[in-house]
Formats: sequence, structure tokens, C-alpha cells
Amino acid sequence: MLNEEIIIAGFGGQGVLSMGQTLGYAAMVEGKNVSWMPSYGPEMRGGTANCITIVSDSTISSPIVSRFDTGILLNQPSMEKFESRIKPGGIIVYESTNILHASDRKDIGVYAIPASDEANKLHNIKIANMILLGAFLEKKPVVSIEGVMEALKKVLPERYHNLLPINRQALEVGAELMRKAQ
Amino acid sequence: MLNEEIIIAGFGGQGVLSMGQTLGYAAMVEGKNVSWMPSYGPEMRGGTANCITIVSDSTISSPIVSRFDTGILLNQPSMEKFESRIKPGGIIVYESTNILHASDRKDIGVYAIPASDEANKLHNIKIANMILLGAFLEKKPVVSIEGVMEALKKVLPERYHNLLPINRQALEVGAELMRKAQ
Amino acid sequence: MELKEDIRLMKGNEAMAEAAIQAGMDAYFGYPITPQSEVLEYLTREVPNRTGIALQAESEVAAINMVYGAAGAGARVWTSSSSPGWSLMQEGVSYIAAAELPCLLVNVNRGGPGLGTIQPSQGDYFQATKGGGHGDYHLLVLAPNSVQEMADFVFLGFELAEKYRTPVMMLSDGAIGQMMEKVTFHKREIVKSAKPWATTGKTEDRERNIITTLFIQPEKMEIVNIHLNAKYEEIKKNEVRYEEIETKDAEYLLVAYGLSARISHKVVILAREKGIKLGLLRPITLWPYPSDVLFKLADQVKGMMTVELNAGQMVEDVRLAVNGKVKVGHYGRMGGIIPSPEEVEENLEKFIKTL
Amino acid sequence: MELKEDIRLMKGNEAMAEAAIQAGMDAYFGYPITPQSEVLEYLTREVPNRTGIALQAESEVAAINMVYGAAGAGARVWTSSSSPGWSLMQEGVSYIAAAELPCLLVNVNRGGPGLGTIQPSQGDYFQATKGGGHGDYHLLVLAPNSVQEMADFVFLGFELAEKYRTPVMMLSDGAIGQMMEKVTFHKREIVKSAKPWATTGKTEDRERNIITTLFIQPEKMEIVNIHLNAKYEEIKKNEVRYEEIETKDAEYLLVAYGLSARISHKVVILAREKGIKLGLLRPITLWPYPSDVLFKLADQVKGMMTVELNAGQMVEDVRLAVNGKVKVGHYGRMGGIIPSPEEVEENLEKFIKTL
Amino acid sequence: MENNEILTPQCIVDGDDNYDLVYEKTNVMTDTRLHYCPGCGHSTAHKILGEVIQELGIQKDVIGVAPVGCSVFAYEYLHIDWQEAAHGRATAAATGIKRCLPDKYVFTYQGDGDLAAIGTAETIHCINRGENIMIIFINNGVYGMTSGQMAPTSLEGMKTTTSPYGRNVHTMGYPLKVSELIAPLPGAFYVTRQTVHTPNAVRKAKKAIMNGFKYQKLGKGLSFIEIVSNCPSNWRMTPLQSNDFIDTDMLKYYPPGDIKVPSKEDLINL
Amino acid sequence: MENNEILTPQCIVDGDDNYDLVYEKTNVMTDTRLHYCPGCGHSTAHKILGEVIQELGIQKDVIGVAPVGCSVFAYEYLHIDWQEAAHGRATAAATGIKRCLPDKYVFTYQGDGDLAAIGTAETIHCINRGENIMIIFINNGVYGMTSGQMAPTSLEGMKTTTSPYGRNVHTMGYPLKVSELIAPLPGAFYVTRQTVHTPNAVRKAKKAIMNGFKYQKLGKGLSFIEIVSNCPSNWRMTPLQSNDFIDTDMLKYYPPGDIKVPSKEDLINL
Amino acid sequence: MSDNTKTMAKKPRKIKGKTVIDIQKCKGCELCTVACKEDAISLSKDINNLGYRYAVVIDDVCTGCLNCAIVCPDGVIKVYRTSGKKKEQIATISNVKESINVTIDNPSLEDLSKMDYL
Amino acid sequence: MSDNTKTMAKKPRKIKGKTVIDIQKCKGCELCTVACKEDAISLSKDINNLGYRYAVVIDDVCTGCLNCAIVCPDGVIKVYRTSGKKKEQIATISNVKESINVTIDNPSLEDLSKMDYL
Ligand SMILES: Cc1ncc(C[n+]2csc(CCOP(=O)(O)OP(=O)(O)O)c2C)c(N)n1
Ligand SMILES: Cc1ncc(C[n+]2csc(CCOP(=O)(O)OP(=O)(O)O)c2C)c(N)n1
Ligand code: SF4
Ligand code: SF4
Ligand code: SF4
Ligand code: SF4
Ligand code: SF4
Ligand code: SF4
Ligand SMILES: [Mg+2]
Ligand SMILES: [Mg+2]
Repeated sequence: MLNEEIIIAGFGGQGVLSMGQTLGYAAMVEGKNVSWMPSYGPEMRGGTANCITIVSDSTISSPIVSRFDTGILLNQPSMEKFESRIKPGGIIVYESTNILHASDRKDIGVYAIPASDEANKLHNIKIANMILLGAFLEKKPVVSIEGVMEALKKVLPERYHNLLPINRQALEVGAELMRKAQ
Repeated sequence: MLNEEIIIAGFGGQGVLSMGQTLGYAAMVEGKNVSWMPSYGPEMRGGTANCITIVSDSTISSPIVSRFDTGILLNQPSMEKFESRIKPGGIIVYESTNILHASDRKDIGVYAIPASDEANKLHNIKIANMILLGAFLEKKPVVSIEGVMEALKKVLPERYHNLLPINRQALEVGAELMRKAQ
Repeated sequence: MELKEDIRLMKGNEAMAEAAIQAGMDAYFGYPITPQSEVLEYLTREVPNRTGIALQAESEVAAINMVYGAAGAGARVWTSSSSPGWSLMQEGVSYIAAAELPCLLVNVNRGGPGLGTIQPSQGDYFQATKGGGHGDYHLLVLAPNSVQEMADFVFLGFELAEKYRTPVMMLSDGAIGQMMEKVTFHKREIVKSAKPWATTGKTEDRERNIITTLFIQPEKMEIVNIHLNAKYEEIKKNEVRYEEIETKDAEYLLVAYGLSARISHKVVILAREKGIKLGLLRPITLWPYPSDVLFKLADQVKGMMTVELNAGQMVEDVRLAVNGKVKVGHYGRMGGIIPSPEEVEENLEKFIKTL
Repeated sequence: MELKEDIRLMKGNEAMAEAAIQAGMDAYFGYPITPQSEVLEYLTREVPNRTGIALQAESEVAAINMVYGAAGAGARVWTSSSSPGWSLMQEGVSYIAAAELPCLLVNVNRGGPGLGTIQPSQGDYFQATKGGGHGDYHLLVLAPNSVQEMADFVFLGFELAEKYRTPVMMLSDGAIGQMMEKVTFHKREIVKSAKPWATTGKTEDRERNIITTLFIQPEKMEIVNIHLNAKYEEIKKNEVRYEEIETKDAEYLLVAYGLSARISHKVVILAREKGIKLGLLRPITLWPYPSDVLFKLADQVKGMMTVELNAGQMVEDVRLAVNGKVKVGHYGRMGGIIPSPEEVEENLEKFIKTL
Repeated sequence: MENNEILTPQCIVDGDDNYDLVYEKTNVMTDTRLHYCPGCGHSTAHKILGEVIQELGIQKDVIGVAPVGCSVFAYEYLHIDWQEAAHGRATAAATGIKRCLPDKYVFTYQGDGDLAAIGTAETIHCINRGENIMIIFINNGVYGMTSGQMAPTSLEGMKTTTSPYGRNVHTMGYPLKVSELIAPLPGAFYVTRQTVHTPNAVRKAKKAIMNGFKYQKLGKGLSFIEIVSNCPSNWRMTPLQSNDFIDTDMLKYYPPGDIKVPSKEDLINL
Repeated sequence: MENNEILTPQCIVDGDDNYDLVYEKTNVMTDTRLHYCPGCGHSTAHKILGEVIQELGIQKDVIGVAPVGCSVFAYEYLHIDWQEAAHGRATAAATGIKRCLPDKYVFTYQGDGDLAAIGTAETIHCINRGENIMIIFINNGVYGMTSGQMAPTSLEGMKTTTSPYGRNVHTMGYPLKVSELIAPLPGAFYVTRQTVHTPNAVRKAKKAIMNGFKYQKLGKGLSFIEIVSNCPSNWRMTPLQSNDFIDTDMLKYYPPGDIKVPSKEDLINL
Repeated sequence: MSDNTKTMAKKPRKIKGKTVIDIQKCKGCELCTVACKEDAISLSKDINNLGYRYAVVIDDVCTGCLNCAIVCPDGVIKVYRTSGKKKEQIATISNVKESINVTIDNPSLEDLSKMDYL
Repeated sequence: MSDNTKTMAKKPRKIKGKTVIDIQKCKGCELCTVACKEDAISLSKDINNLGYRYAVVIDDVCTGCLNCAIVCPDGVIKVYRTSGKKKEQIATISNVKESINVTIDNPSLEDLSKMDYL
């Protein structure tokens, strides 16, 4: 039974909230249940943002959980805040261009993804979040890449549909990085 | 055991509320318990005013009662409103200069006191209320005239003490009228 | 108006205002509303020759926030209003409770909901005791039933407020506010407790004082909530007040506060004349509620009935207190109607028959 | 944002706003406050191209009185706010209840008292259910526990409001307002009931219509109070709503609404995994309260525990419902803290040991 | 038959002369006796309001909003649809009504305590939004209904029950000139100050109210009609004394006349 | 020892030159990092407020009141006694404080949503009573804290989260010129409009705040310091763009400068 | 128009007026008495059922100028006029109510009880 | 005074300034960079621990005019000046805090947690 509880956290502007939403849309497209819960309020003013995304086969009971199956972490403060809240056996996928000190927990999988570097290579720094998402989905295919692409197609206004290919590329780059990182 | 429940009612300006207060002060001076409860609010804008005064030897339970031992009534609307709310065996003392149609109840005592006429004779129309009070006290001496005078002395500012004699006179005129009315 | 000793014949509202001056009030902020406008009128007449500040605010919302400011600055401060005015003050009350500011709040309850009527009512019991404002907080609620208590509870109210750093509400009603009775003012020594937390200017010997109700982090907020609750438990332990009338041998019990308790007292007399062993429990604090004594009395009596000037509010607290041990009835009139003792007695007998 | 059928991924606040438009709202008046500002934002974005009025008021006090005016004029109207804003609206709410104006009121509850925190809370249960405003009145209170219900209860709320000429409150919380979930919008036929009492201009075929809450004579006021109470009794008879989860064979029962009910659902799963026969009763209407079903369940279970995001408010209604038949416990977190299912389960086990 | 006609009240015959009825209370007013105190300007204001509604023939399209204050019972006296609003919130309620019924005439009728104290925020923002309504503002310098407390408009030195030694402007604030305060707001289309204490003043005030209704159709903003009035009961004066006081004191501080009038272009569609 | 002295931060030695410290953040400010967004005028306003308090040496006699808005955390940043007030009620709270502590300096620090929307009544009446306090009014044309809704001061056509197609003055009201609105009130002693987006503007604004504190001692009324500020985050601009917008748009509608200044006689006791 | 000028030209006979006051609704405020330039109205010695002295016509010199009626707060004055060009715009009377003398009832509070409450 | 005029008279050597920027508190708003008429300041390429590019002195041409420090919202600029008549009224420094470089901590929310809550 699928019930994946994910925390995504980083600086505001790193695309943390939209990464969660994209994942949510994809889950919805695939007929799964989903809940997406942002941190809100002045916390965001401090420059950090995070969201909890839960993807499940069955009804999602609590949309807010304090321990997670997966952490997708984009900056150092988030690493410090959330590393201890990953369940044993869970994973952390992190942005290794920004985060210098990663978790050294042994009971979870910790995967360094240099997403910003790779995004720069694709000449679009904004795509770093999709690279991380791709990496995560490679490890835990809670939704398919096709699902993500279908979701993006529905969510993005027509005029942005030219960005679909680069998004797919980013997802694939992420998957590739994950395969390497393992 | 003394427990006299009195309704005093008339037009605003007829000294209805202050009559009740004077009675209350006198009762207090004589060490009795007293409660005085005015009608309040826009009702008074309609030109009518009334107050419930209770004088008692013991603790006064409810300061608001719906039936009365005595009604001191100064205008026609008050007569109409309150005549039925006098307990059997009770009394009505009324201003017969103003009120043309008095109660014809047989189970209570109804006493016509032409207070305004008499007050005019004393060249002070404002004193009519004290005449009615005097009449009431003649019938039911719940406080003594001395008590009332002492109360007035305490309550009136020094500069009005010259009015004390005419007040006493009014009380006595009232008493006399009551003796005649019976 | 002074008679021998310091006994006076006064309206409840005036007695309260006089008591506040004698209690060394620093400030009063209020807005006119019937049936309590005499408070501001009395104070604006008296304080210029005596002591304190009495300011007419532009609204109840302003008034309660002036109280917030003044209380935060360490003043002995109070306000009063009546039902609709109190609804407007609910945000401010919640802030004051959260900031733990001692002050006295008086509701001279009139008939509602809406603009309603200006006649006496007890329709604001829930608002006063369960918290009409948002969030978990409590007011310490005192319910006077005479002009004397209107005066006495001002002294008591200020004292308790400062002792616990908590707002104290006096829940009165239009009848007790408007009626005149004898009231005795005893000589008292007024002790004002030190308020080292007050915002009086940051002197060099201390850190800055901050009055705030903002605790943006849930973890902090919960600590504040827990702290408040601990205080409320303390108050529950120490400050329950009530009066028992003829309860010793009572087989039936009336429960009533304020004006209803006055009426119910007469009902006890009437019922006992008829041979019904009736007692009366008068809660003086509506919060904390005298639940324990009711729980005990539930073993003794066959039934309890509340008498309230509302549709049945306090009856819930009585039911919670006795927890099913005895049947608890309610007799109420609404909208400013005041039942006569005879009427209540009649309904009591009806209730007894259902037991 | 549209996907196949009309299924969308939306925030609770947005779903509610979308539902209101689909429900044929005539007007919304509101004032920004976290965590529900998305409502006004969504509406100001949508209504210019669709239908209705969405006006940013100068304050919550103004907003609720705009609702009063519009509802009195026969409009399908609503507002939303969060805790401190709702405290400010209490006078208006009492007026609306007294004037019997149908409208929808949404409180996206955050942590209090005072300014508090913006995180989710259920600290306004008392305010919503016992009447935070003055006088005897009730709101019909709906408690959604998902984004879907945030949408559905808008339709239901308008319907019930107009059916009973009464304000309906939706008591949600910051989590449900802020979170995104799937929500399906079904095609519905919107029926708006006739409002012959509305102030739309006195045509010659009828007497003038008056919306008022002033009943200066106690006798009249009491008639109004009695009328309101009769209506409330009617609502109690017809409109109690709740959900039973695994209660059939339950030996213990959780009682929880809204977000707490989501958490409690997981607790039921956890407990049953451990062999504890736990059930969940989720009140959907907080007023009228599902007392009867609890009274019945009290014969079956050994104990009940409420799970609330407050210091213990709804627990009083459960105790009143079971009237002493079983022990009723409470587990609560405050200030925006949300307990994990594991934590609740642990505390449930502790509670069970006290039975 | 001739006799019959003579007995109808439209005309009476007195000796040689045949008299036609030329003035009586408009039947937009109800028969209920006004509860106002003798000589109170509220009554006069009601009367001319009724006359204007009758003369414009808009009875079926008018919705009045009267909040708390002596005029809370206004709905007793005018045969139109009414809402009684919470203290200070008439303009908010009126906004709610007008936004939902933009083709109706909506007006508020508010006292100075209501409009200028507790309702200040609602007043200013309603005007600033230029809601297409009319505000009739009865400035009697006192809280009439609650029996004579100081209002924001009480004059300097004025004795009221809450300024028993006279209003001290340094501690209690200055009498607020609401019309002057709000006239600069772009949402205010027409701002005028009138009285109703003499026959001519009544005629002018009536004209102002008529304008207020007419302008409402233009959709260009709000009409604000201040009526400096009296409160004999709480001023503790006879009605005649109170009217003198209007002339000698109130109008000194609150000068009558138009404060903001529409331009000709503004009125082009009238 | 010489060496030691050199190492204290008052001066540094660089080659031949001996440098003295001539400017640093006043220590009336705490060390807590300001939570404001980059380039936000709130920060600058805080800073000069702290400097004025330090320069006047009145730290122990000042009580600040900050209501809800981005500056609700003001108490984090200035080492003085503070009260955080309910939204819109800072002036009421300040009135309560000042009446009880007349010898202290009391000021409020309020946003435009706070002061000019929900707090309108409190603002006007506090000023009208001439409370001897200072109001610092940060006008950034938007609700900053709640993330960018329209404020009463949002300019015509301005896009905000609740005016997504731009502020339509006919349905949403006109941008409110609060300083002009309140300046005529006799209780307003000093009314000025400043900005803090350039070094010179900051100097002037600081002077204005200094005046506000000084005038408070005179007991002649209220000082109202409007600071036209920015909200880069919610204007969706960089700080530099936002400061340009102040010059090109905000100051057009809200012209800077003194609006009401005390006369010489007023200042005689200063 | 010719008619009109004729009337004005000869001024043989001043337009005559007549006021009818509902004495039971009159509150004796005296605004009419000072408003009447002809001194046609004065207060009675007696009081009506509201407790007020009421306005009465004391002198049959009324010109029908309407001042008294226009200023009367309670609208209890009706004015009649002999034919002739009306000087005043008058209220349109679409449905004239009968009765000049009104039955005596109780003070305003009782009136209020006639309210259509719900 | 004579000293002063002397200095002004000969103007042999322009007053020199020095700015010290607390880069970990800088938010990179760039107000200082445009305020400096000498173009002494610019933004770094790197980001600090708040995630912002920060202001750095790029050119040692500072005159000590204070503009950058005065306009800096976050008050993270200190200015030093060589002796000479000060052109500006400066803040009185009664108690100078130490440290030019500040330890790196978490974003503001964590700062807030240092609050003295009750
Ligand atoms: C919230 C609230 N506060 C106070 C009152 C009491 N109240 C009723 S009317 C009024 C003021 C009346 O004065 P004004 O508006 O000037 O009207 P007037 O009676 O003078 O015409 C007040 C304070 C109320 N009804 N509601
Ligand atoms: C009663 C109430 N309503 C609404 C809010 C939400 N709220 C907090 S701050 C704010 C407005 C902030 O705008 P402004 O006053 O302009 O300050 P800024 O953040 O722009 O400096 C609002 C609406 C609240 N805290 N309390
Ligand atoms: S109290 Fe004053 S305002 Fe009210 S009706 Fe009487 S005179 Fe008029
Ligand atoms: S949101 Fe706007 S006002 Fe608030 S701190 Fe950021 S820039 Fe400043
Ligand atoms: S003006 Fe009207 S109410 Fe006043 S005395 Fe004359 S008739 Fe009577
Ligand atoms: S109509 Fe004119 S002349 Fe006739 S009574 Fe009235 S005021 Fe006098
Ligand atoms: S002004 Fe201050 S915060 Fe902004 S870039 Fe310069 S040093 Fe950094
Ligand atoms: S002090 Fe003046 S010259 Fe030096 S860096 Fe700052 S702005 Fe430039
Ligand atoms: Mg008034
Ligand atoms: Mg702002």
C-alpha cells in the first residue's frame, strides 16, 4: 500500500512549494489521493518555505505529520531542521550545491544531488527543483514521470507549454543523477 | 413584619422617581431595608415614569415584583396600567386633579387626593408629590414623617434647606387629605 | 448624599463607580450604553474633584483597547458596558487575557440577541464564562446580587485581577445596575501590588518590558497556553465562591445567581411555607464554577433546577457538575421579563413532579 | 487548473470560494487575515469574469455589517475570517441571528487567545457553538474535515441558512484552509428560496419590510426569544449530522471534528492494529450536537476521549451528552501544535488505563 | 351629495369661502405618533424625508437604514422598507444593500454619536468608496437616546451628563466638523449642512434631501446631508430655547450651507 | 596598551591613517536581525527611531505601541518598553498608556492597513482629542504582513492580491490621503510626510521624528509623521525598483513635506 | 396667466387660510406659534392626553402661508386655503386620510406596540 | 575654530573614510550601492547564510560621507573617518558593541525565538 509522506524545504524562491504541488497534481492525475500542506505566514518572510506532500492509495488521514518517509531539502537550515524527522528507513534527497553539511544518519538513505549545477548546465536555474523531483521519483516512483508531465500540461497555461521539454529533461537528469548517487 | 411593595407612576416631571427615592431614604434613615427600582430607557421618553419601592424589616428578596401593596398613581395612563396589579386588600392613592377615571375595584382601598390643587394653594406645584407621599404615609406609616424630614435634610444640599418647611407642610396637608378621604 | 457612617442609598451602577474611586482606580474608559451609562456619568462628575481618569471613548472597541494600554502600563483600570457593547469588546478581552493584564470588566447584562431590549437579562452567561472571544482563555467572573455586592466586588475584583494577573469580569444585570439599595462603604486599606512587568519606561536596572499576545511559533504559543491553563487551575482551586441558603436539609435545590438568586431566595421562603424542603445554591463566582459543592449536594437532593433570565445557559454547568447524579431542570424567562417568585415556585412544583 | 470532470487540486480556502461562486453567491464581504486571505483573493480574481460582488471591507466589523445589510436585502451572502477577526464580528453575528438573516460565516480557526499564532487551532469551539455574542442565540455550525467538505458545506450552508432563516457557520481551521487536496465539483442545480421578507423596496402589494433586532418591550422581546428557540429546536430535530467510523464493535470511542478527526481516524487504524477496539464519532454539525448518538454509544463503550486542538471545549458537550454514563477524557494540543496520531494513540492508552 | 363633498377633508366651507387642503402630513408617513420629544428636529427631518419620497414617487424603490439612536424607531414612521442597523454600522449595512440592489435608492439616517463616534471608520470608508447612497446626518451635539452624554459634536464648554463641567477640548477632544472633514474625499459628491428649526430652513433642507436622492441616480458618489438639530430634552431647554441655541451657538461652529456641490458637468445626466 | 586601544572598534588604523568610528547602528537597537525583507523601509524607520531615542537620551521614558502588521515585531528591535496592540487599536492603547503615564513619551508605529482601514475611528479620535503622543505612520500602500492585499492607500490602478486587475477607485474607493485628512483637526499639532528611501530623506525623516518627541513635552497635541515607504516583496519589485516607484508614483499622489507645523508661539516652551 | 395677473393687480381680497391642528398629537412645542407671522396660533391652557398643552388657532387671520405646518415637527397641522395661485409647492396628496380629530390613545410606547415585528 | 578654518583653508588632504559591512546581516538590497556617490560599494557574487548576495567595498575611495550607512535599512554598515571636522551629526555611542564579524545563525524566525515572551 502506497502512503508516502514527504517534506520539501528550502529558501523561498527555490521552487519548494511548486515542486510539492507538481507532485500532487501528478498523483491526482494518476488517480491517487494527495494532500499538500504548506508552511505559511511570517515564517515565509524569514526566507524559508516548506510543504508536506502526502501521496497515498487510500484516504489520507492526517495531512500534517511530524515524521517523514522522504525529505527533499534545498538549503542548510532545512537540513538541520528536518534531518532528525525522517523515519528510519526513509531517505533524504538534497541539493548538494547549496548544502555543505549533510546528515550523517546511517539508518536512512542520504542522496546528494547537485541540482543547481546541473540546472545551470541546462541554462535554467529555475529547473533545479524538477531535477530534485526527478531524482526522488527515480528512487521512489510514487508517480510516473509521464504522470508529472501530464500534470504539468494541465497546470501550465498554454503559453508556457514550450517549457515542457526542458522540464522533462530536468526530471530525467535528476533520475540519472540519482542512479549515479546510489 | 413590614414588607411594603409600592408602585409610584405618572408623567415625567411629576416627581415620581424622587418621591420613591425620598421614601427610600427615609426608610434607610430609620434602619429599614429598602429597594428602589425605576423604569428606565425610552419608556421614559414616552412621558411616563414609574418606580417600584419596597420597604421592609428584613432582607428584600426580589426588587422587582409584578403585584403591589400600594399604588401611588399620578396620571390616567398609570391608573389604567397598574390598577389591576394591586393586591387584594391593597390601596391606591391617586392624584384626583389629573385622573378623572379612577379604579372601581372593591377589594382595595382607593383614595382620591387632589394634590395638584392643594399644591397650587401652597404656591408650589412641585410639592404635589410630597402631598401624595404624606397621604400614603397617613394610611400606611411605613416610615414616619420625621423620618422623611430627616432624609430630606440629609439629601437636599444646604442651599435648599429653606424648602424643608414647605415640604413638611405638604406632607401634613397630604395626611390631612387622606384623613378626609377615608 | 452621605448619611451616618458611610451608608448610602445608591444605584448599583453608582455604587460600583464610587467603589472604584475608593479602590484607588487609576483610570476608567467607557462608552455610554443603557443600562449602565451612570457609571461614566458618575465618574466624570466625581473624578475631577477626587482622583483618577475617566475618559469617554469613541466606541467600546476603543475603550477596551484603552484598558489594554493602561493595564499594560500598570494602571488599576476598568471599563463597563452592556451586552452589545461587550460583544464588540471580545477581541480586546481575548487580548487582555492572553497578555495577562489585570483589570476589571463589568457587563450590566440586558436582553438580547441583537439590539434587543434594555431590560435585565442573564443572556450573556455563556459569553462571560465560556469565552466570547477567540482562543482558550477564561475570565474570573463575579456575579453580584445586590447594590452592596456591586460595590464590594469592585474591591474584590481589582484584588483578584492583580493577584492572578488576569481580567476579572463582574456580570451584573440591568436591574441590579439601575436599582437603589443601601450600600455601606467600609474603610479599607488599598494595597496595590507591584507590577514589575508593566511598560513604564525601560530603566537601566531591568530589561525592556513587552506586553504582547503574539507567539508566532506554535511551540511558544503552546507554552503560553499551558501557562494560562495552569493559572486557571490555580484560580479554580482557590477562588470558588458561593452562598448556600437553606441547603442543610434541602430535598430540592434551586441554583441561581444575581437577580435570579434574589427571586429564588423568595421562592425558597414560599416553598418552605408550603412544606417543600427547598434550598438555594447561589454561585458567586460563575467561573470558576462551584461544581464541587453541587456534586456533593447531588447526593442529598432529589433534583435541582436553575432559575435564569435566559434560555438555559448555566444549567449546562450544573449538569456538568452533577454528572448525571440527579436530574437538573431549568426555568427561565427571557427578553427582560423577570419572573415573579410565585411563578417560579409553581414551575418548581411542576419540575418536582417529573422527578 | 481544470482536469477531467471537474476535479481540481485546491486549497481549502480556494475550494470554498469556488464553491460559493458555483452556489450562486450574490456577495462576499471580507477583510484579510491569515490563514484565510485566499478567499478574498480568489474572489476578487474570479468574480469580475463570473458573477457576484466581492468587496474588501475596511474591517471585520464593517464586513459583518455589510453582510447584515446584504442578507437583509435578500442576497445570498457570506463572509470569512479567522479567530481575532471573528471576535470583532460578535456583535454583528448576534444581530444577524436576532434578525434571522440567512448567510454563511466561515471561521478558519487559528491559535489564540490574543493575536496568538496563525497555525491551526480549534480554540474557537465555544465561541462558535455557545454564542460568542450576547444574548440567547445559536449558529448552525458545520465542521468540514477536508477540502472537499470545505466546498460541499458552502452549498449545504447556504441551503440550511435559507431554509431556517438563520446564520450558518463553517468552523474550519488553518490546516484545512491552507492545504491542497482533490476536490470534485458536481453539477448542481442552484435553488434560491424566495425571500418575501427582504428589504427590496416596498411595492404596493405588500406592507413595508423591516429588518430589526430591537424589541424594546420585554414582552415582545420574549416572544422573539421563544420564536428563536422554537426554531433552534426544529433544527436540532432535523439537522444533526455526524460520521461514525468503526463504531460497530467499538469498546472505546474517540470524538473529534475537523482536522482532529483526520488525525483520530489514523489513531483508530493504529489502535486496531494493536488490538484495541477503537471507534471514532465525528460530529459534522457542532451545533446541533450529535448528543443522542453519543448517549446511545455510551451504553456500548467503556470510555470516550475527545481529541481537540484546544484546552478542552467540545469535551463538555460530550459529557453533557452522556450525562455521566461513561467517563469522558480529553486530549488536546494548543497554540497551533498538531499532535501526531502516534501521540494521540499513546494518550488514549493512558486514558484507557484510568477506566 | 353636495353636502357630502363638503364633508370630505380635502376642502372645507367656511362662510362664503371654499377652502382647499394645501398641506398635510404626507401619507408616506404612518399614522403612528412620533415618539420624539416635543420640538425635536428628528420629527421634522422624518417629515420632509417622507415628503421628498412622495414627491419623487420613489416609495417602492427606497430602502432606509437607521441605526441606534433616538431615530432607531424611524421604521415606525415611514412607509418604506427599512433596516435597523447596529450602532455605528448603518453605512456598512447600506453598502451591503446598495451593492446588491444597485438600482434602488438607499439612505442612512444617523445621529452624531452613531456616525461620528463609534461609526467613524464605516462613515469615512463608505464615503471614500463613493457608495452611491445618501447619508442623512442628524447633528444634535449629544447622545439623545441614551440621555444626554457628550457626542463628538458637542460644543466646547457644553454641559452634558458625561461632561458635567462643560466639554474640555483639551481632555475630551474638539467638536468634530464631520462635513468639513469628509468633503475633501473624492467619493463625496454632495455635502451640505442644513437645519430644520425654521420654516425656511425646513424648505431648504427638504431641497437638499431631494438633491441627495436625485444625485444617487448618477452613480457618481455619495450625498451627505448634515442637519444641525436640537435635543431639547438633553440640552435641558424648551424647544424654543433649543432653536435659539442652534442660532446662537451651534451654527456659529457649524455654519450652514453647501460645502461641496456637484459641477454642471457632473449633473449632465440629471 | 596602545595596541589595545587600536583594537577597540571605535577606531581602526589603516596604514598611516587613524580612523574614528563615526556611524554605527545605535545600541538602542537590539542585536536581533530585523525580519523585514531586503530594502524594506520599516527597517530604516526603526533605525532612525532608535537613533532619535538615543540622541534625546529618553530611552527610559519611552513606551512604544506597535499593532499588527509587518512591524508587529518592532519590540524585538528597540530596547524600550513596548506594547503590541490589536489590529487598528494602537492609538487606543497609546491613549490608555499616556493618560496614565502623562510624563512618558508614548508613540505608535502603525501601517496603513492598520491606521487607515480598521483603525480609522481610533486614529481620528485620538488625533481629535489631541492626545500628546506621536504617531509614526508607515504608508506602503499595501497590507505587507498578510502578503499584499489592497490597503486604503493603494494607488489607483495598483495591482494587489485583492485588486488583481488594479485598484478601481469607483468600486474600491480612492487612495486615502490620511495626513491631509487629519491635518485640519485641532488636535493635530504637527503633521508631516516623509520618506526613507534616500540618505537625505532619511536625515529629514529623522528630524521629523525628533520633532515629534520634542513636541510631545509641550502637551499641545499630537504629532503625526507619515513615512511613505515601500514593500518590495508585495509590490513584486526589487528594492531599487520599489524606491523608484516611490519617486515616480507614490510621491506624486502623496507629496512629501510638512503639512501642518506649529507656530512660533506654540513652540515657546521648547 | 392673465387670470393670475388680474388677481395680483387688483388685490381686492387677500388669500385666506385655515389651519386644523390635531390637538391630541400636538406636543406643545410652540414652533408653530413663533413661525406664524400673523400670530394666529397659541398654546392652550389645558393639556391633552399626552400631558401637553396644545396649539390652538386663536385668531382667524391665517393667510395659509404654511409656515406653521412646515415647521411643525410632528406634522399635526393641516392647512387649507381659498382658491388662488398657490404660493407654495405642496405635498401631493394621493390618498387623503380622514379625520381631523383623532381618538385619544396612550403614549408613544403603546404606539410602538403596533409594530410589525418579524 | 582657528584649527578648523585652517584645515578648510589648505584642503591638503581629503577626509578619508572606511566602511565595514556586516556581511552576514546584509540583505543585499543595494540601497547602499546607489547611495554611494563614490561607487565604493557593490554586491558580491556569493551569497551569505541568509541566501542573499551581500554588499562589499570594492573601491577604497570612501569619503566617509555616511550616505550608505544612513540609508542602509538593516543598519549593518559602520563608517570610520580620519580625523577632521565631522560633517555630520552622528549617533552618540555610549556603549559600543564588539564584533565586526558576527557568527552565522539561522533566519529571522530563529532570532524571534530569543524573545522574552512573558
Ligand atoms: C454597541 C453599542 N454601544 C452603545 C449603544 C448605546 N447607544 C444607543 S444610541 C447611542 C447614541 C445615540 O446618539 P446619536 O447617535 O447622536 O443619536 P441621537 O439619539 O442623539 O439622535 C448609544 C451610545 C448601543 N446601542 N450599542
Ligand atoms: C482583527 C484582525 N484582522 C486582521 C488581521 C490580519 N492582519 C494582520 S496585519 C494586517 C495588515 C497589515 O498591513 P499594514 O497595517 O499596512 O502593515 P504593513 O504590514 O503593510 O506594514 C492584517 C489585515 C489581524 N491580525 N487582526
Ligand atoms: S432625546 Fe433629544 S434627540 Fe431624542 S427625541 Fe428627545 S429631543 Fe429628540
Ligand atoms: S512584506 Fe513588505 S512591508 Fe513587510 S517586511 Fe516585506 S517589504 Fe517590508
Ligand atoms: S408645532 Fe406642531 S407639535 Fe408644536 S405646538 Fe405647534 S402644532 Fe403642536
Ligand atoms: S398657515 Fe401661516 S398664517 Fe396660517 S396659521 Fe400657519 S403660519 Fe399662521
Ligand atoms: S544597504 Fe545594507 S542591507 Fe542593503 S545591500 Fe547595503 S549593506 Fe546590505
Ligand atoms: S561613507 Fe559615503 S563614500 Fe563611503 S562608502 Fe559610504 S556612501 Fe560611499
Ligand atoms: Mg445625537
Ligand atoms: Mg502597509
